[in-house]
Formats: sequence, C-alpha cells, structure tokens
Amino acid sequence: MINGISINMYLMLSTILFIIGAVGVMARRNTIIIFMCIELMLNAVNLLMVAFSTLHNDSNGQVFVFFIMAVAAAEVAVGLAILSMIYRNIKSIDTDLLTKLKN
Amino acid sequence: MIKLAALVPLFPLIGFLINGFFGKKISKGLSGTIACISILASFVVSLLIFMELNHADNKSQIVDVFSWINSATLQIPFQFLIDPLSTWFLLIITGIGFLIHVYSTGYMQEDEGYSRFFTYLNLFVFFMILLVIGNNYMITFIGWEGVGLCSYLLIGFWYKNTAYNNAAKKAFIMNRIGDLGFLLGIILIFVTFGSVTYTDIFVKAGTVSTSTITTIAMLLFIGAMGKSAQLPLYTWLPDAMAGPTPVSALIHAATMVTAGIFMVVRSNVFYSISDVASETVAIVGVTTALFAATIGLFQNDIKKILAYSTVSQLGLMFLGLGVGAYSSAVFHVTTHAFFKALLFLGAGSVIHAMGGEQDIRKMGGLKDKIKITFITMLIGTIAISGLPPFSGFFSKDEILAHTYEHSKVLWLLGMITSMLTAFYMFRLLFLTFYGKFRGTQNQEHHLHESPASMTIPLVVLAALAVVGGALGLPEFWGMENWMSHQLEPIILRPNFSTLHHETEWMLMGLAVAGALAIIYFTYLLFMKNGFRPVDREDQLKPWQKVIYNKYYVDEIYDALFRKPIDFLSGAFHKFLDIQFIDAIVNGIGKSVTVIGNTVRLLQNGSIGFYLVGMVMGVVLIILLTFLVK
Amino acid sequence: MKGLLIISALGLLAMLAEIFKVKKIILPLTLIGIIAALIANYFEWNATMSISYFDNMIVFDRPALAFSAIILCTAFFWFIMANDYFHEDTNVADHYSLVLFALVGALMLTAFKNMTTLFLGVEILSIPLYVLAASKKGDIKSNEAGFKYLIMGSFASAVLLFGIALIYGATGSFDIQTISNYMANNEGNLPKFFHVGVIFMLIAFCFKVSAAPFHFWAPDVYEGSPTLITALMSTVVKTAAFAAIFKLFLLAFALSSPVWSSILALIIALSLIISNFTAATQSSVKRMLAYSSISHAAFMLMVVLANVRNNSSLDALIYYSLAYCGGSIIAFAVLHVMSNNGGDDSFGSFNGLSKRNPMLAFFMALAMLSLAGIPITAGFFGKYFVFTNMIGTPYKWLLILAVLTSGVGVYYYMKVIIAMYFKNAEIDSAVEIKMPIKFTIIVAGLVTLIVGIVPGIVAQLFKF
Amino acid sequence: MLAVLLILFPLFCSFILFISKGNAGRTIALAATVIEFVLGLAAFYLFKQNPDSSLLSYNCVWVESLNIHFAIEINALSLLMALLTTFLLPLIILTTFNKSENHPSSFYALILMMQMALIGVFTANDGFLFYVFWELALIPIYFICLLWGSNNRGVITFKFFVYTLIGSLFMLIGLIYLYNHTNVEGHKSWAILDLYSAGHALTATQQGAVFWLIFIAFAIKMPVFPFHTWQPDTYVVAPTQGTMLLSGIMLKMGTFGVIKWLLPVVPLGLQEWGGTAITLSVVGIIYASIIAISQKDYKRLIAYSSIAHVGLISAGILSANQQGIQGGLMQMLAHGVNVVGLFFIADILMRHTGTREIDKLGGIRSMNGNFAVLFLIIVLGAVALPLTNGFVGEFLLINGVYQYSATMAAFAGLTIILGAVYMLRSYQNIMLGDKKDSSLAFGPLHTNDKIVLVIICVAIVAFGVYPKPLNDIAEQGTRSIIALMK
Amino acid sequence: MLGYTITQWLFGILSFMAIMFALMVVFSRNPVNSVLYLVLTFFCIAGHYLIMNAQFLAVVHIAVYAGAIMVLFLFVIMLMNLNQESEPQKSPMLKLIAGVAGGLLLFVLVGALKGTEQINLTQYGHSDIGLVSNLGKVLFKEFLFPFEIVSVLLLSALVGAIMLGKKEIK
Repeated sequence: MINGISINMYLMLSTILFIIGAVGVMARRNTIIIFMCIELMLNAVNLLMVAFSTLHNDSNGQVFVFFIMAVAAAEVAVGLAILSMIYRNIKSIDTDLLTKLKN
Repeated sequence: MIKLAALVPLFPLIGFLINGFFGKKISKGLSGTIACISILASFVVSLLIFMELNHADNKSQIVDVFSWINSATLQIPFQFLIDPLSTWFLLIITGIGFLIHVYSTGYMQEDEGYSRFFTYLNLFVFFMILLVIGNNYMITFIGWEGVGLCSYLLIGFWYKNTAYNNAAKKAFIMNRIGDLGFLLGIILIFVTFGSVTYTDIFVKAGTVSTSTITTIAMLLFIGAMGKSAQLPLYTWLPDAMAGPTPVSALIHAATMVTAGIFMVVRSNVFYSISDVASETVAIVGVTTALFAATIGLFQNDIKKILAYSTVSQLGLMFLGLGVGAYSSAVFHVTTHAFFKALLFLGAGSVIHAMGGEQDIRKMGGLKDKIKITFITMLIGTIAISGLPPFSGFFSKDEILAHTYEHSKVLWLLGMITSMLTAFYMFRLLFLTFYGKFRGTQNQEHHLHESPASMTIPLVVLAALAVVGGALGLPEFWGMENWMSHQLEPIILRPNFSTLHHETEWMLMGLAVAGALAIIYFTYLLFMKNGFRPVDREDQLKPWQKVIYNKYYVDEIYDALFRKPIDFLSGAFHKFLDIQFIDAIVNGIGKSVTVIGNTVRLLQNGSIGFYLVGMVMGVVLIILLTFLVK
Repeated sequence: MKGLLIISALGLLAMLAEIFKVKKIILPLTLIGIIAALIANYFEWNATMSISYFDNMIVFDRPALAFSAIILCTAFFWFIMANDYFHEDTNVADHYSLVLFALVGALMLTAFKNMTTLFLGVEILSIPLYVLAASKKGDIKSNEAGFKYLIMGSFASAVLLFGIALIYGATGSFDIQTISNYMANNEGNLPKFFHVGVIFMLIAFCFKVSAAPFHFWAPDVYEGSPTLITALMSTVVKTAAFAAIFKLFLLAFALSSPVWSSILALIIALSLIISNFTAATQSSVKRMLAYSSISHAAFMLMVVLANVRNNSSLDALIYYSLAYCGGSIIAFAVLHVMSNNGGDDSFGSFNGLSKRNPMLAFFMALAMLSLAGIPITAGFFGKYFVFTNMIGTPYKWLLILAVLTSGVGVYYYMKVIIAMYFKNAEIDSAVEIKMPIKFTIIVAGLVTLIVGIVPGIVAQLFKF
Repeated sequence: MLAVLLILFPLFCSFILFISKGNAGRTIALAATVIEFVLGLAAFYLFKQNPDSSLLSYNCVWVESLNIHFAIEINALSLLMALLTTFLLPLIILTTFNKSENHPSSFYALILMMQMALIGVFTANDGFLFYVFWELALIPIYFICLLWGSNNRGVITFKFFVYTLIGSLFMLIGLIYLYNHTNVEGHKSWAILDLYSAGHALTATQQGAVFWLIFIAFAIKMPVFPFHTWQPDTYVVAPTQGTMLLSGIMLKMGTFGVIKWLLPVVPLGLQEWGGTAITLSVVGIIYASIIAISQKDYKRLIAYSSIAHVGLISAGILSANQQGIQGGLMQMLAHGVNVVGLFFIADILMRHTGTREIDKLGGIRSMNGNFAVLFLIIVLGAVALPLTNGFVGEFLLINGVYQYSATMAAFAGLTIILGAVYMLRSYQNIMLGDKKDSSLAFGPLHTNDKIVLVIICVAIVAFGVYPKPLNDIAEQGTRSIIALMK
Repeated sequence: MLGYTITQWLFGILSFMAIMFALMVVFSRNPVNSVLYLVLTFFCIAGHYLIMNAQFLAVVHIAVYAGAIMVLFLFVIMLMNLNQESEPQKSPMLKLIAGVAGGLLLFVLVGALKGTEQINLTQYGHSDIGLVSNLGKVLFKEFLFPFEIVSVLLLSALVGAIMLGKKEIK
C-alpha cells in the first residue's frame, strides 16, 4: 500500500498506459506520433518504477527513472534527427512509404 | 602318381595359357598340336592314376593343393579327391576330349578363330576336370560355373552372329538359375554339417534330419537340372547347337551336360536317404526323356535332333539315378559319351561335307559319298537305339531293368522313350544317307569325305560304341558287372538287381523287339514309301505343329519371365525410381523454397505489422507460460 | 574496466581530432588504443581476483574479459577494414566516435552487474548504431533501416524496462547478485509478476539477438545499413548481447529456467525454421547473411537453453561467437569489396569470382563453409559444442530440427560457392582489394582455419 | 608412425600440387600415389610381421578440453581398406593420362586430399576424428564433381552433397550421444573402445535410436535403397575419376563404417532393427538389378549394378556373423577393383566412340580383340564367377545372409542371375554382333589404358584364385569385430 | 467521502485523466493535438509522482518531458509543418489488428501480473526518499558510474543527431 493505494492499482495503471502506447506505436503511421507513443510507454515504466521504489522505500527506483529519462531524451533526439533526414529525402514521414526493405 | 593328380588339370591349363597368350603369334598347326598334346598328357596321367587306384586298397585318396577360403569354421581347401568315380570321369573327359580335339584340328581348319577355339576348349577341359576331381562342393562349383562360362564362350564362338550370342547368353543364364540352387544347397550343407568337403559330410549324413537332407538334395538337383538340361531348364541345350559341332559333341553331349549326373552320383548319399528327392529325380528324368524324344520326332536340323536326343538320354540317366541305379547311370553316361560324341562328330562330318548345310531335308543318298562317316554313324545309331550287342543296349537295359523293379509306370515311359529314340534316329539316318541327293548342284560335287584327322576319331569312337557295353555286362548272364563293382566304394546303397532271370530276359526281349519293330516301321515309312518331312510348317497338322514348335516352351518362358522383367525394369526406373522416390527427395528440396517463399511474406516491410507480430509473440509467450497450466 | 575507460577516452579523442584537423591520426590512434585496451584486459585477466567497481555496478570477471576480448579483436579488424570506407565519407570523426561509443556499450554489456548498467549498456550500444545504420544520408534505404531499427529498438527497450521494473518491484533491488540471492532465498513463493519480468527481459534480448518472432527488424536493417555497419551489428552487437544473456539467464536467472526454458525452445525452433527457409529463397547475399545470422543466434540460444551450469556452456558461447565473428567479418568484407568493384549484394555478382580473384573466392568459400559448419573450420566446432551441450537435455527434437535446418543452411551457403566456382562471370575484370581489407580477410580466414584445426587453443586462451 | 605418414604424405603432396603449375602435376600425382601404395604395402608387411607393431598406430591429444585424440591405428580392417585405397589411386591417376583436364594440378591435388581423408576415415580410432575425416572426404569429391563434371552437374552434385551431409550430421548426433554416455574415471572420452562400451550400456530403445542415427549416414553413403536416388545421377555426371573414387572407395566408407562404427556399438539396436535394414538392402539388390537391365547409358547401368552389389554387401554385414562380415570385406575389395574397371571401360568407350549409349555401340569385339578380352574378364569379375575376385566375397556374403534367414539369402542370391542378365546383355550389345552404326570406329588402346586394364584384370584373377593373403586378414579383422559385439 | 481517502480520489481521477489523454494521444488526427494531449498525460503522471511523494522527480519530469522533449517535438512538427491531417485513412486493417493485439496483451498481462501480495518489504522507516538530498546521495554514490557513463550516451546521441542533421558538405 502506498498512501492507501494498493500497488496493484499502479501496476494496472502503468500496464494500461504501456499498452496504450504500444497500440499507438503499432497502429499509427505518423512517425512523430509513433515517437510520442514510445515516450508514453517509457513513462508508464517510469510510473511503475516510482511506485515500486516508494513501496520499497528505496530511492534506487527513482534514480533509475532519471536514467530512463536521459535515455528517452537521447532516443528522441536521434529519432527526430533521422526523421528530419527522411523528410528531407522523401518529403513525408508516413511509415507506409518506408517499406522499401522487405521480404 | 596320385600325388601328382594336380597335373591332370594342369596340362590343359598350360595349353590354355599358351594358346591364350601366344595363339595369334604361332601357326594354326602348332596351337592345335599344343592343345591336343596337353589333353593327351592329362589323359595319360589320368590313366596312370586310374590304374594305381585300382591296385591301391584305399579307394578314396585326398590330394591337397592349397588352402583357398578360410572363414572361421568354414574351411575350403583347394583339394582333390581321387576315387573310382572321379577317375572314371577323368578318363571319359580327357579321353573323349582328346579325340574331339584331334577332330577339331580338322574341322576348324578354315576358321580364323582357330587358336581361340582351342584356347576355350582347353579351358573347358580344365574346368571339367576341376568339376569331377574336387574334394568339396566348392571346387565342384568352380568347375561347374567354369564349364558354364566355356560353353557360353563356345556357343557364342562366332560372335558376329547375334542369334548365336543370344543362344550363348541363354545357356549361361539358364545355368545360373540352376547354379543359384546349387549354391544355396552348398550353403545349406555348410550350415548343416559345418563343412563342404565330401569326405567329411557323407559320413555324417545319417545324423541329420531327413527333411534337411531332402532340402539339400532338392537344391542340388536344381543345379543338376540347369546343367544337365532337364525340365524345366532344358531349353538352352537345343539352342546351344549354335556352337561349332565339336563343341556340341564334347560339351553338350559327352561331358558337361553329364555333370549333373556326376554331381547326383557324388551326393548319392543324400538321395539314398531322401526318397522324396530321388522320386522327384526319377519323375523329372523320365518326363524330360519322353518330352524331348517327342520333340525330336519332328526336327529337321540334324544337330537339333541329336540335341533333343541328348536331352532325352540325360532324362533316362536321371531316371536311373532316381531309382537308385547309380552305377547304371554312370554306365549310361559312359556309353552315351561314346555314341553321342560319335553321332555328333559324324553329323559334323556330314555338315562339313555339305558345306555347312544342317537341314536333313536337303540331304540324302550320302552313304556312298562319305563311306566312313556313314558306317560310323550307322553304328552310333544302332548303339543309341539299343540293339545288342552294341554298348547302348546294355546301359539302357540296365537302367530300365532297375526302373521296372522300382515302378512299372516309369519303366513303361522309359520303354516308350527308347522306342521313340530308335524312330527319330533311324529317321535321321535314312533321310541323310539313303534316297537321292536333295541338295543344290554345287553342294553335290563339293561333297567329299572328311580328312583323316576327323575320320580317325570317328572310327575310334565307333569302336568304343560297339564294345563299350563290355564295361557293364548284365549279371544274370553270369558275368560280373565291372562298372557297378568299380563304383561300389562311393555308393551308399549299391542295389543289385533282385529280379528273376526270367523277368530280366523278358524285359530285355521286349526292349529289343520294340526297337526292331520301330526300326522296321521307320524303314517302311522312309525307304519303302519314301516319306519326306514337309517343307513348310503350315502343311503340318495342328498337333504336329505344336510339337514341331517344341510345345512353344520358349515362347511361354518369354512371356512368363523375360517380358515381365523387362517391363518391370522400365517401370521401376521410370515410375518408382524417378517419379516416386527421387521425386520425394527432390520434393523435400523444393518444399524448402516453397515454405521459404511463404514465410518471407511475413517480412512485408511495415513497421506496424512487425510490431504487431512482436506483440503477438509476447502475448503467446505470456499465455503459454502463465495462463495455460 | 581500464579497457572500457580507454575506449571511451578514444571516442572523445576522435572527436577532438576532428576539431584539431588531424583526422589522419585517428585510425592509428584507435588501433593503438584498442591494443592498449586488450593489454589492459590481459592484466586484469591475470589479476588474482576480479575487482568490482562502484558498488558492484560493473565487474570485469573472466567471462566478461573473454567476451570483451573477442569484441575488441573484432573491432580491431573491423577498423582496419573500414578505414577506406570512412575516407570516402565526410565526417570521419563522428563515425569513429560513434563506433567507439558503441563499443563502450558492448563492453558494459559484458561486465554489468546491475540492471542500471545493463540498461545503459544496451542503450549506449544501440543509439550510435541507430545513427550509423542511417548514416548513408542520401540513401533512403539506409534511412529506413535506421528508422526501423530505432523504433523497434526503443520498443524493445521499453519492454526491457518494463521487465526490469517488475523484477525491481518483486525484489526491491537492481543488483544482479541481490536478485539471484533473493530468488535463491525464497524459491517457490516468488511472485508471479517477477517471472513476467524475467520473461520480458528474455523477450527484449531475443529482440536484440533477433530471434523469431522478434527478428523482423534484422533483415531489413542489415540490408539497409551500409555493409560495414551490418558487419558491426552482426558481430559486435551479437557477441555483446550474448555476453549479457549469458550473465542474465545462465547466472542470474538460472533458477527460474523452468519458467522460460520451454518458451526459449519454442523461440529457437521458430527462429531455425523461419531463418533458414527464408534465407534459402533470398537473392541478395547480404539479406541471406542477415537471415543466417538469425539461425546462428538460434544456435547460440540453444546453449542458453541447454543451461549446463558449468564452463562448457561458456566455452560453447565464446567459441561460437568467435567462429561466427570470423566468418561474417570475411563475408561482409568480401561483400564490401564486391560492391566497390561494381557488383551488388546479389548472388549473381559473385559469379566466377574464382577466376576474377581466386584468393578472395577461396576465403569466401572458407567463410561459407565455416558458417555452414563443415569441418575443419571454426564453425563446425561451434556447432559441435552446441550439440554436446544440447544432447543431455530433454530437447532432443530440437537437435534433429537443427540438423535438418542446417542442411538447408548448407544449401544457401553453397549457393555462394557454386556461384563463385561454377558459374561464369558477366564481367571478368580482376577484382582488386585494398591492402587493409586483404589483411583483415586473410587474418580472419587463418583464425577460422586454425581455430578449426586446433580448437584447443581457444580453451587454452580462456581458462575459467 | 607409418600410419601418420600414410595420412600426411598425400596431404603434403596435394599442397605441392596446389602450388605447382602446368602439366607437371600429373607426374607428381602418379609418383605420389605410387609411393603411397608402397607405403601401404609396407604397412601390410609390418602387419604380417607383427600386428601390434607400434609403427602401425599413433595417438596424441588433439583437443584436450574435449578429450579428442588424434588416434589412428592400422588394424586388420583398416589395413584392407588402406590397401584398396592406395592400390586404386595410382590406377585412377593413370586413367587421366590421355585426356587434358583444365587446371590438372588442382584436380590431382583434390584427388590426393581425398585419399588423405579416406585413409583417415579407415584408420581413425577416435569417434570425433572419424567424423571429421568423414566430412573431409566429402568436400574434395564435391569439388571434383562440381568443377570437372559433365553438364547440369550443379544441381545433381549439390543434391549429393546436401543429402550425404545431412546424413552425416545425424551420425554426428549419434556419436555425440554415445560420447555423452561414456565415462572413463568420471570424464568423457571419444576413444572407440569407450564408445563401444558406452553403446553396450544403453537400453534397447536408446540403442535403436543410435542405430538409426548412425546407420542413416552409412545408408546414404553406400547407398542402400531407398536412399540411393542421388547415386546414379551423380555417377553419371561426375568425371570418370570422380566416379571411380565415389564407387570404388568412398562407397566403402559406408560399409566399413557399418562394420567398425555400428555393429560393435549397438548390439541390441542391431537385434531390433538389423532385420529391417537387411530387408532394405535385399530389396535394393533386386530393385537395382532389375532397373539395371533396361539402362541405356552404360555408366548408369554400372551405377545401378553398384547399388545391387553394395546392397548384398550391407545385407551380409548386417547379418553380423563371421561369414557375412568377412564376405563383406572381401567383396568391398573386389567390388572396388571391378567397379573401377567397369567405369574405366565406360570411359574408354566414351573416348573412342564418343558415346556410352549401349544401343549405339556394337561389334567392337571384331575391332579390338584384346579390349574385348579384358572387358570380358572384368565383367566376369562383376558377375562373381568362381576364380575371379568377386566370387569369394559373394559366396561368403550369401552364406552369411543365409545364416540370418534362408529366404533373404534366396532373394539376395537372385543377384547371381540378374547380375548375369544385365552384365552379359550389355556386354553382348556393346562388344559382340555386328556394329550397328557403320561410322563406329574403335582403334587400339593407349598404352597406359592397357596397363590399367591389365593390372585390374590380373588383380581380378589373382585374388580369385588365391585370395588367402587378404582373406586371412579379413578373417582376423572379422573375428575381432565379432568378439567386440559380444 | 464514500469511504475513500483524498489520495485515493486523487489517484482515481488522475489515473482516469491519464488514460483518457493517452488515448487521445493515440487517436487524435493532428500531431500537434497529440503533443498537447501527451503533455497533459505527463502532467497527470507528475501528479501521481506527487501522490507518491516523489516531489523532485515530479519536477524533473515536467521539466524534462513537458519542457524539453515535447518542445522538441513541436519544433520538428512546425519545421516540417506537419500540423495538418497528414495521415490518409488507409489500412484500418492494421489499426484493427493493432487494437486486437493490444487488447490481448492487456488481457494476458492482467492475468499474469499477480502476486504483488507476495512482495516482502525489506526496509521501512523514513518516507522521504523522494527528496533531493536522498536522491543526490544515492545518485552520486552507488549510481556514480551510470551517471558518468550516461554522458557517453548523451554525447553519442548528440554526435549522431548532429551528424545526421547537418547537410552534406559537398
């Protein structure tokens, strides 16, 4: 129990958020939105981490969240760079146009 | 001398090697001489051995040469057995062989394959000697197959002629069928007795169950059928007449075809133990005899007639074996060797004179042109027809007497056979030598007596055919049957005739009377009424046609075996091998590509789809791990 | 540890070198640095006891050092081979530093002792590779490769994080040792979601080593990226990932193997089938190699599955990665050469190579044989070790499957050899190779051969 | 030491050949193989003197961690096979002398490498080493067929390669399985005797599994029906020398393997499955013989006949008694010599007349008598006429099979008849009669062709008449194997 | 109220909003909107952090995500002016499948993520772990190495981004 809220609640919440993010990544074809959905997934994880760390009274979890944030930032940076490059090349960021490599 | 028994096969071998390697280089005369000398030498040796053995008190002596195959308990030494049987056959083989060699020097004079011919002939004699002299079934088998090979080579001697080649191939394969039986028999013998050496196994034969013995005897007899042209494996022998006539005389009359008889006599222990086996032998024998004789009636090719008569005579011998008259059979082998060789050589001389013509319808009136041939052949014919005091009479009569003792039916059939024999033999004689010449002009004034090299053997053989009977005079004449006493040591149950002398006289009388009657009938038919065999087949009555075409046996075999196998061969190859088994193998190979091409469709390049795939994977895994329990 | 520091320092130096306009020295500098790192490794190897740094964040014990040695050697030759590729490119320094940073990540993966370092290692290894995959800016295929790699990679790391979070939740710690102690202490009443966490991590790593059904990214990315980067991915990344897998699933989570072993078996079977069968139908050698790398991953996973808790599994992994690195370095180098000589990745461009450049053809054939696992090449012993580990397990059917599929494997590897020796080239101009690449190919070839003939030396080299 | 020399010398020579240029290769190769043959004879002599002379065996650690040894020994079995190999190789080299291959030296180099691997297979006393050599033998022959074969060889040789490779991988698993069950003071071992004892220790079912795992490899190699379909095609497309190697020696790897690496390993498995295997072999005999009858291409005919022969061999060996195995050994030697002779005949026909189509040929007898005689002798050897080398083996084999089952023997014996049928038929169609095609011409043989044929014929007759020297060794070897099966 | 404490109410509301906004992120057509929704989601999550008295983290969270990353997103969107319906409604199939897959995943995870009651809590006591001082201690003591090594990560991201971003110098 964290301040009267069962850890299961947090587990469920972050799971749901995680899955929403996953669905977004799967379903959307707009690259930007896909990135955002990934961020969403990472945040779900963050939430879970924090929840557990509070549960355990252990600050490691929260520290870990910092690292996740850093990584997220890095990924976004690189991702957007690639994105812009793609846009430069094909003037679009629709994933349906990114299927040259197949079979 | 017995210690040197190895010499007997050695001389022909040497002859073979010399002719084989240098035949082309040396002159015809020389190679012929070498061949003859080698045989003569081994004849002399055999003679010495024979005499020595007669005086020796140990009637079966073993001569070791070298050890051949060892496999644990299976010990097969290269070893010779000198006993009355083998020595006697040695004498026949080398003796007759020598005569025929001499004859051949004349007969083959014009052939370009002269030295090759003698090479084969020597090789044949070598193998034939091995066959009879070996002290175990393997050595016998070596000779057995070896002579088969030589007959293959000699039948197909004129290799340019496809028909001859086919005949040769047929002979070899038919023999092989028999040989398989023989081989299995040998193996069974080994499995049963742990040895294949005669001197070891015959003593143990009593200790084994009769059924096994029967199986062994049967298997061996299959071999004999092949070699000695008994039903149903006889068809190769008439075709084998494709070979040069001396070959027919030596291989397909005097020696090789009697190998079957030799082998049965050799293994008489088994046959005496197993009645089933010997019954079979008798029945097969008499059937063959009758069957072949009937075919003989309508043949027009002089050699074919003799061939069928050979088959039927062999049948008689097996009849003798079947009824347990082993010595009589050997006796008949001997006499038959004399007169049949004589007849063949005579026929050869006729053909020689006729310039290669073999159809008796185109002969006639030759008796003045080629006197010696005529007389000698006359003697031969009388001998085979079984008129006293010629050799054939005694041997045949002995067999028939024993048969009568054994079973009246078989005896009757035997009688009929011998009468038929008399018929077709005299038919041959009359058509060939009497009446007026029916051949072409230039054949007519080309007619001439053969050279001495050919006539001398004829004369010698004729003499033998006359006096040969002396070897086995009937006991009830109060004379001792030399042959049967000679063979006593090697025969388990020598059976002396138990008939009343009256019966024996009666049988003998019947035989002679029958023969005479038939001869008279033939005389009326062909001399008085001048009956001639029709020229064209369609003039025959249906039943005659059937016989004339040898009961269509060859055609039946073709339909039963050759064609189906050829068909199967094609079918297996095309359908089973290529379109089934290989197709499966290739199919597996192809399926790779097929599966691959389907699987790679998953890789459709869309991220969304990939991720769905992954998520599905996750779902599946979680499901399997945690929820499916 | 020192090795790791040296490499990261190298990364920085490479960037500085660009600033001070002394690009020429980068390559020699890098090579020297890598050698230095190797030497440092060597000393740490012989150190009496393995030192743990920063509260057990990272420990270079012997397995770690062994794996990192392999990685460093591969990297060494890779740099030699890659230098001409860099010269035709404008921002050399960036490439160098990125690759070096990736190496840092790889080294961390061999030596992590804590989820944090694990996670960071994965990311440090991946992010530069995302960039490198996309580094052919003009080429949309390359972009696409980078993009796919990035998206799916981050998806995978999200999964990984979720797993870590769950495990953390159960055990209250990120420290590997603590976690496995925790498992040991209350075996039996481990919470269910802990196992879910383990499974999630397994999945994430299956993704990293591209095992089916998480392999989708691999073929596309391998094909799209510049050939040399593909070489890097298929060697360094795989080795590092397997080092991590070894630490996690053969040491840390060994106790929970009942939970995941059957799953792993399934994954392996799937990977074997999909990879081999698809590879057999490829027309591009590069893509074929991508698929084959999947099947090799499956083979190495078998070692994990066999889960023989002694050095034999470690030997097997090390040996297999060595063999595989050798083989694919050669293969990709040859591919690189071919594309420089007016060929493309298709099988067709290998036609008649035996006439155009016998030496190249021979070593390519050697590499193919090794990858196909024919004696007496390193690859054969790799397979052999795997079999020996597997045969004791209840998953014998997997062995049969492995045999059959590697039969298929022989098919597509042989296709290359046939093309080289049996088909006739359209263009029969001689293929010329630059010295460094030739050097790399020859050395790798010799290693493949020698290690194949006397596999003992590897065991001699790494005595655990 | 001599054993090692036997293996290393060809390897060394093949390296020399790889680097040598031009037509010197031919001579080098011939010299090398002849020397190798002399070495083989030396081994034979040594063995006669003292079967367990230290020169004949060698053993050193190869991979210590896995306890793999480079353990080779020339015992009775391997001696026979080594003799066969070393005897045939010079002949095979000699057959190439009047046709010009491209890259001759590498061709010979591959052949010699092949020889090395073969000797290795026959002498290896360490399971792993055996497998390695087994695979090594595959690669050179694959390249020989691939590079010097006739058209559309690609697919066919490829099929052969993959087929045999998969088979041998199964064998590898079987061997590893055994290895895993070995236990010598606590650690595993690859030594053959330990593998034997490990195999004996297994339960019947396990042994059955191992039996099939290992037998598959051998069955494909031999090949036994129904794993044979790669063989005729491969034999036909392969260059003559390749075919000779495949049929003359490589095929023996399978049969030899059964004797040394299967029978003593899994006695129970044999009891359970031997019958099935024998049945397959016997079916193969009849099946292949019948197919051979209607073959048009002489080379293909020989290929099928070879399937029939090897079927008999494997049936005899699998019946696992003294006669069967010994016969197998003898027949392996005989068949090696004969089939090489036959394929060489086919090659000569091809070279002189430009065709192997039986129906197109004919009447050659009248054009070249000597050739006809030599050909005939080889044919007789192939139909196992007494006093040719073929007979001893065949008799013992049928004998062995008979002791297993009379009916089987009867069926197996059909090979005597069918063999005669297809061999004589083809001989007649090719050599006898009149020539069907007037343009057909057949000049005198080249000297070295004649030499090869004569040597082969001499061997055929000599070992038919006096097989003792080899036969004794075969018996000795068989005894030891039988003893190990207990 | 209704037997729930304030925090529980807060939790409920925040969770509801978070999920709603998250869904909006996924389903809104216009990227800009989804950015905004995402920011809102982040705020909710920050709220959760506060509930769990991880105050510092909440602040950092807002700063980093809403402040930095989202702005970055907006920049990109604006630069490429993607702020219109840039997604023609093709392939609803994929969407459907994706939805199904997500549903299944949810289902199995809900099924699988059991056993939180088995967690045995080790350390109790001071509940101020979320405070800067604590985090600082931990971060610069145990987590020093990761902290340092992250610099490599960021550096490589930096380099990579620049390398890809800058135009070819031809």
